[in-house]
Amino acid sequence: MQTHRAKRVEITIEAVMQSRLTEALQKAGVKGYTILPVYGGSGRSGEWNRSGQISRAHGMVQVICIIREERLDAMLEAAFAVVERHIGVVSVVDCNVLRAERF
Amino acid sequence: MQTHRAKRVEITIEAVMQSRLTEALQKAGVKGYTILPVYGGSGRSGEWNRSGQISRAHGMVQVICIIREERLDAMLEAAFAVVERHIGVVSVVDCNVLRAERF
Amino acid sequence: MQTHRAKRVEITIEAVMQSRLTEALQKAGVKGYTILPVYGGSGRSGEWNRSGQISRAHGMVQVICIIREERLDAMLEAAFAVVERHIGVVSVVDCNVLRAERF
Amino acid sequence: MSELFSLAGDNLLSPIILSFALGLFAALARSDLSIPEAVAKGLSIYLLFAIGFKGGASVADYGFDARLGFSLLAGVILSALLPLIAFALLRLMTGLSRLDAAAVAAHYGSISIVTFVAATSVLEGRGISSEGYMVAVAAAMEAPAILSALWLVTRGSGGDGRGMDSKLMREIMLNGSIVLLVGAFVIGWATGEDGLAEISSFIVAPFKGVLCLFLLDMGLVAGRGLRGGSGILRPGVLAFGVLMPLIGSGFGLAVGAMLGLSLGGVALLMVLSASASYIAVPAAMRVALPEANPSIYLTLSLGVTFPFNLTLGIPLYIAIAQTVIGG
Amino acid sequence: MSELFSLAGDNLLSPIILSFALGLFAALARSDLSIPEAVAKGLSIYLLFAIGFKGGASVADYGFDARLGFSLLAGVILSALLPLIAFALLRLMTGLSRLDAAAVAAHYGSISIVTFVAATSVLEGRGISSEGYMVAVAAAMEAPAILSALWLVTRGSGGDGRGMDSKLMREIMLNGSIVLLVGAFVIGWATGEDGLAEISSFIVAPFKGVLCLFLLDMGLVAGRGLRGGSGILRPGVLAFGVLMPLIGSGFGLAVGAMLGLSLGGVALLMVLSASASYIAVPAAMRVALPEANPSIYLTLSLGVTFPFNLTLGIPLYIAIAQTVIGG
Amino acid sequence: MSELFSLAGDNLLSPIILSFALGLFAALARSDLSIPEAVAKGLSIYLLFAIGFKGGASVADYGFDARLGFSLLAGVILSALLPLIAFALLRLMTGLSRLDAAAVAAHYGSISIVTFVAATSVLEGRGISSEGYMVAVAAAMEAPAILSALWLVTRGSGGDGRGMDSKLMREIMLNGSIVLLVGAFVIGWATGEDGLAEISSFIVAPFKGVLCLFLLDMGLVAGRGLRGGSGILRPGVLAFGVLMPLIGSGFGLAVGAMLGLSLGGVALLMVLSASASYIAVPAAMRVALPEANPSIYLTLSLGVTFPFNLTLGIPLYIAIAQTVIGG
Ligand SMILES: Nc1ncnc2c1ncn2[C@@H]1O[C@H](COP(=O)(O)O)[C@@H](O)[C@H]1O
Ligand SMILES: Nc1ncnc2c1ncn2[C@@H]1O[C@H](COP(=O)(O)O)[C@@H](O)[C@H]1O
Ligand SMILES: Nc1ncnc2c1ncn2[C@@H]1O[C@H](COP(=O)(O)O)[C@@H](O)[C@H]1O
Ligand code: NA
Ligand code: NA
Ligand code: NA
Repeated sequence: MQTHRAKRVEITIEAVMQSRLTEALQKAGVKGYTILPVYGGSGRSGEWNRSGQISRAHGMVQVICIIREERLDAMLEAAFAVVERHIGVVSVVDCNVLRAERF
Repeated sequence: MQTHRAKRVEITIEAVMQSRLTEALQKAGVKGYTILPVYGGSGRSGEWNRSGQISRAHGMVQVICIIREERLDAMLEAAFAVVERHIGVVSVVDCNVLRAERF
Repeated sequence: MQTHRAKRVEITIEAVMQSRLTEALQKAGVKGYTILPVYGGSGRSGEWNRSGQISRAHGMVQVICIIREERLDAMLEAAFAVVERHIGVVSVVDCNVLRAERF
Repeated sequence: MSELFSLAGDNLLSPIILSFALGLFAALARSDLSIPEAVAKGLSIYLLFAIGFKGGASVADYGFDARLGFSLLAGVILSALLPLIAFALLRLMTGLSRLDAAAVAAHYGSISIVTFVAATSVLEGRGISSEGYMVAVAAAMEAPAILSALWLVTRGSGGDGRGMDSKLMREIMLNGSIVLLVGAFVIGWATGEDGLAEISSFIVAPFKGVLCLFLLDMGLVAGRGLRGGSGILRPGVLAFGVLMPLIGSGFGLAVGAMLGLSLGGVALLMVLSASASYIAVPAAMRVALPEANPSIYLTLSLGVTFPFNLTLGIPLYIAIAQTVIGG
Repeated sequence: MSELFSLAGDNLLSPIILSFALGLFAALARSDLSIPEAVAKGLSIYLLFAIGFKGGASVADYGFDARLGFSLLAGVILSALLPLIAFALLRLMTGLSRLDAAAVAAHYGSISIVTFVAATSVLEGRGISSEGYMVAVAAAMEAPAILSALWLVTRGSGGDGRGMDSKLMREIMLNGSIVLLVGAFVIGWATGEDGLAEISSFIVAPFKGVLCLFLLDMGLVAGRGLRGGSGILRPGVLAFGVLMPLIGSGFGLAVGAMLGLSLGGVALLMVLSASASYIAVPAAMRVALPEANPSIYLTLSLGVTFPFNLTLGIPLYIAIAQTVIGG
Repeated sequence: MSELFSLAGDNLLSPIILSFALGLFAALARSDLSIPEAVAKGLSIYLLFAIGFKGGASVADYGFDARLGFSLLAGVILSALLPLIAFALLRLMTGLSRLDAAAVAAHYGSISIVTFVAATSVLEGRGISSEGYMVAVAAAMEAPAILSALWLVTRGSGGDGRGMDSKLMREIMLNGSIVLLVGAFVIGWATGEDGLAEISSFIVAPFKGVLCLFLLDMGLVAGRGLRGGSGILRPGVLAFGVLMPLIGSGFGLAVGAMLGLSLGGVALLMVLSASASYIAVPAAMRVALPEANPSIYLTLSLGVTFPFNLTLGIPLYIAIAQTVIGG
């Protein structure tokens, strides 16, 4: 099938920062994203998991954003401005998409 | 370690279409897939998230399918036939897998 | 933006094996990982999903680990030692990350 | 009239309505108050189980009524016909496309079980009894409207194969809320008063409190929907969201009177006819008519008609039923 | 005999059993009715807490019994020995491999707490009291069967290091359901009648209703399992799923009578011996014996033995206990 | 004194405290016992709704008190001032950085609603009544502490723009627990005794039992936190976690006495002042002061101060209030 080159950006970020991140992405012209729940993890700030937690302070989400290559840089700048002072991980992968007109 | 080239296909689709999609994939010879819950997202049809929802009408899932390269096209055709009229995103990434005999 | 090459390893494994896997990863020098809940799936051992389940025997998780290329092999060895006798899938993708000092 | 206002006032000051209002307020003020999806589903399972069981137990208690069969049939017919009226009205009053109009129409033929539950608890509060099998009538009214709406679409498009297939048909008839409601009804019926006594401190005593939390959640969801979808609420669409329940309740009144139902039964049939689905029908529409815009039917059903029925509709329908049926 | 049938009939018509049947029906009919994982876990936490607490409070109330220590010991021995019998029987009756047979055997030595809970509520319904510490016996019977089964496997394979390690050992002994059951038992015991009075409108009054919803969920899960795993239910395997509980209950009867337990206590020990685990043991098997096929032991335990015990087994065991023990 | 010990002893043997201890034990023993996130959130929603509603209904019942306004104001002032004292103390007693000290200080100015709930239920158990509007005071004390702490930081850093913005301000003032608590209070107030009667078998009868399960969860979370964060508990920090609640309660006592609150009201104000937030404040700190180490403030608040207040603090504060206020 006809596919088109694009970038898949995956941002793992604290749940409290989610709305700030997605607002920044939208300002940077991102047209869509998908948010996955994260169950737990580990990093320099230690191990954690979600079970039994009631505070929004715990917990992260994963924001996945498929984007055309030419928009990538603007998007990464916007994302970085939000995650900069926070814990979290940003990774980018080359991908191919169906229905490229959507991105 | 010995790894083998394969494709990682990620299909974000409405939860109501999940069983139709996985049936189509199985008919197209897909041997396995993994389904991730999606917490929320945004796209041309607006922003949404799952909290408090009781209707299956809301909500999407992410179907991840690792597949040999030679089967990719048949699989994408099958997936596309299901997602065609629906909202959702299909992306493909090159990957390497352990235990290639499983795919 | 300045990004750095790395590997994104995705291990889909039974929930009962999660702590054994993450302990092995940490011994192999992995500095961080993120765990996603898995809703359901299908493979050689049949179809399953999480709804209504109360036993840990059912259910899988996805451990995502972003790692420098030079550490990949040690990590895959460690992961493989755990998943070897168990059901589950390991895939590796090339990626680029921000803030490379973290990996 | 003044009595009606005072009844509406009483109704507005019930914990149930105020909980809905709290949810609405929190969502519109963009508070992060939220109820987890799993908890909301758990609450809805509780309500369906409890209302079904109580209905069945009351049928077991008071015995069958020749009217049960006719009532079910009447429910099916109402559910199948109301979408045609809704569709005509929408095409007249609004600029919605055939597709969007049909999707909305399906919602108004079908029913909202929580509106039904709220009405039951208002009736109970006033000491008005009703036929236990109205729960079964509610279940019977869930699905036929969907078929009518799909027929409206296929007729219009010359039948391009879109819409219904056997898999969807099974999904609709066996959707979780119908199965649970009917199943609990049958269990309540089979175990009767004894069964009810065994579990009444679970399904009767805390019922209203659980309903409050559920309505809090519905307020949150409705408020979020209104925030996102308020753009689609042009005057014509908005007016439909209030007019259609009134029309529906009129049909419910007529049919209920013809069937010879009790005052409570007539009021409940009015409520069912007036209410719009927000669980079963939206899911079916996403499968069968994916091009129809979900924010139109969801905002109308949950953001306009549901609060209208909850606050003004229910006391109004009861008052009308009292006037017409007496009692 | 006819009395037995009438008791079984009564039992079959209880809301609890019918809720299980509803879940089973919904799953087999492929309805999308489902209970979220978090809600199912919440229900199971409630049940374990309530049953443990009530057991402890009743021990505090009626005082200790010299038999408590012996009963715990007997439970451990039963749990450790029953897998050997189950294993022999499986090798005889079915074509299962050593590994699969051992994994299944572990389930039948261990216990199903919800079967125990259901039996308690049947006994209560008939006004038959039982030793409060039977809850502790249930907890004591969870784990030993796993060790027996792993011993069967290592013995067979010449001990290839597979199976048990100290981490798994800790996981088994401290698995959530054991800790919660024993912990709640200790809390109930420490706070006694006063503690029970403080929270009885939470853990006593709504208990049966919660059990209904939980059994609805178990019906759904069992039904889905049967749909997927019915292929493995060859006649031999199926027969084992019914025969083994009968054998187990026989051992429970003998041991219970030897211990001098009350009628209710004997019946509960029969139920524990007859029931098969579906929480703790499957998880341990996935870790220790990943090559064993989970759909065999899950389908047998949850799809065959659990419904058998729930519907016919419990009234049968009680009737037998009544005949043997009197009372 | 000996009376105090016996009261503390009674308190320690309540199902509520023992449930917390069970959770703590399970986590420290690394049992896999866990309560799903959605269930824990559901329990907290129930508790906030119930406690708010009951407070409002009691205000409706006993009528307003001139002291309400003053009490709210006093709560705001206490919440704003206590962080300054906490900050000074932390800088004196511990080696924490300005940033970490400010973040911790914010927690101790704000309140822990579950500590408040536990205190309410101890008071009820002893038949000591209190002002219903103390719930509103609790809500008023949630947020001001955050502003004080951010002021401490910006003052120190010369105002680098860090910390507060209008979005965060709205998030804090409209955070879910404040909105639900205040909203339920208003509903309870508006519907009064009648409203309470309608739903009391949901929000009153099972309340204590639900609180047990919630404290079980808090024990699990606290235990996991202690396992991971025990490294940060150097003696100075640990001492602060016990000293600060004592100081806070002293301020609560003085202010409560000045306001002329009842014995129960004074005790509750002491509890509020002594308690440390673990819901609203941590979330605000992650947004505003992400560089502050969360394991310090979470371990202190949930792992040290919360159990201290729950076990020793509450009976102590009540005893002191009784000595000072009489009654
Ligand atoms: N190398 C990594 N791969 C995947 N996820 C990571 C990695 N490092 C950190 N994370 C995630 O980011 C969170 C915060 O990481 P940190 O800032 O290192 O404490 C962790 O809890 C993980 O969920
Ligand atoms: N560019 C994108 N990247 C990731 N997910 C997307 C993207 N666009 C859409 N989605 C997902 O697909 C859903 C429907 O998108 P749409 O059809 O554009 O409304 C959204 O709610 C997102 O969950
Ligand atoms: N090709 C695949 N792509 C993605 N996930 C898979 C694939 N095969 C198996 N899985 C996942 O791994 C689980 C076990 O697979 P299996 O060992 O084949 O039974 C399945 O339930 C899926 O969640
Ligand atoms: Na209707
Ligand atoms: Na057994
Ligand atoms: Na405080």
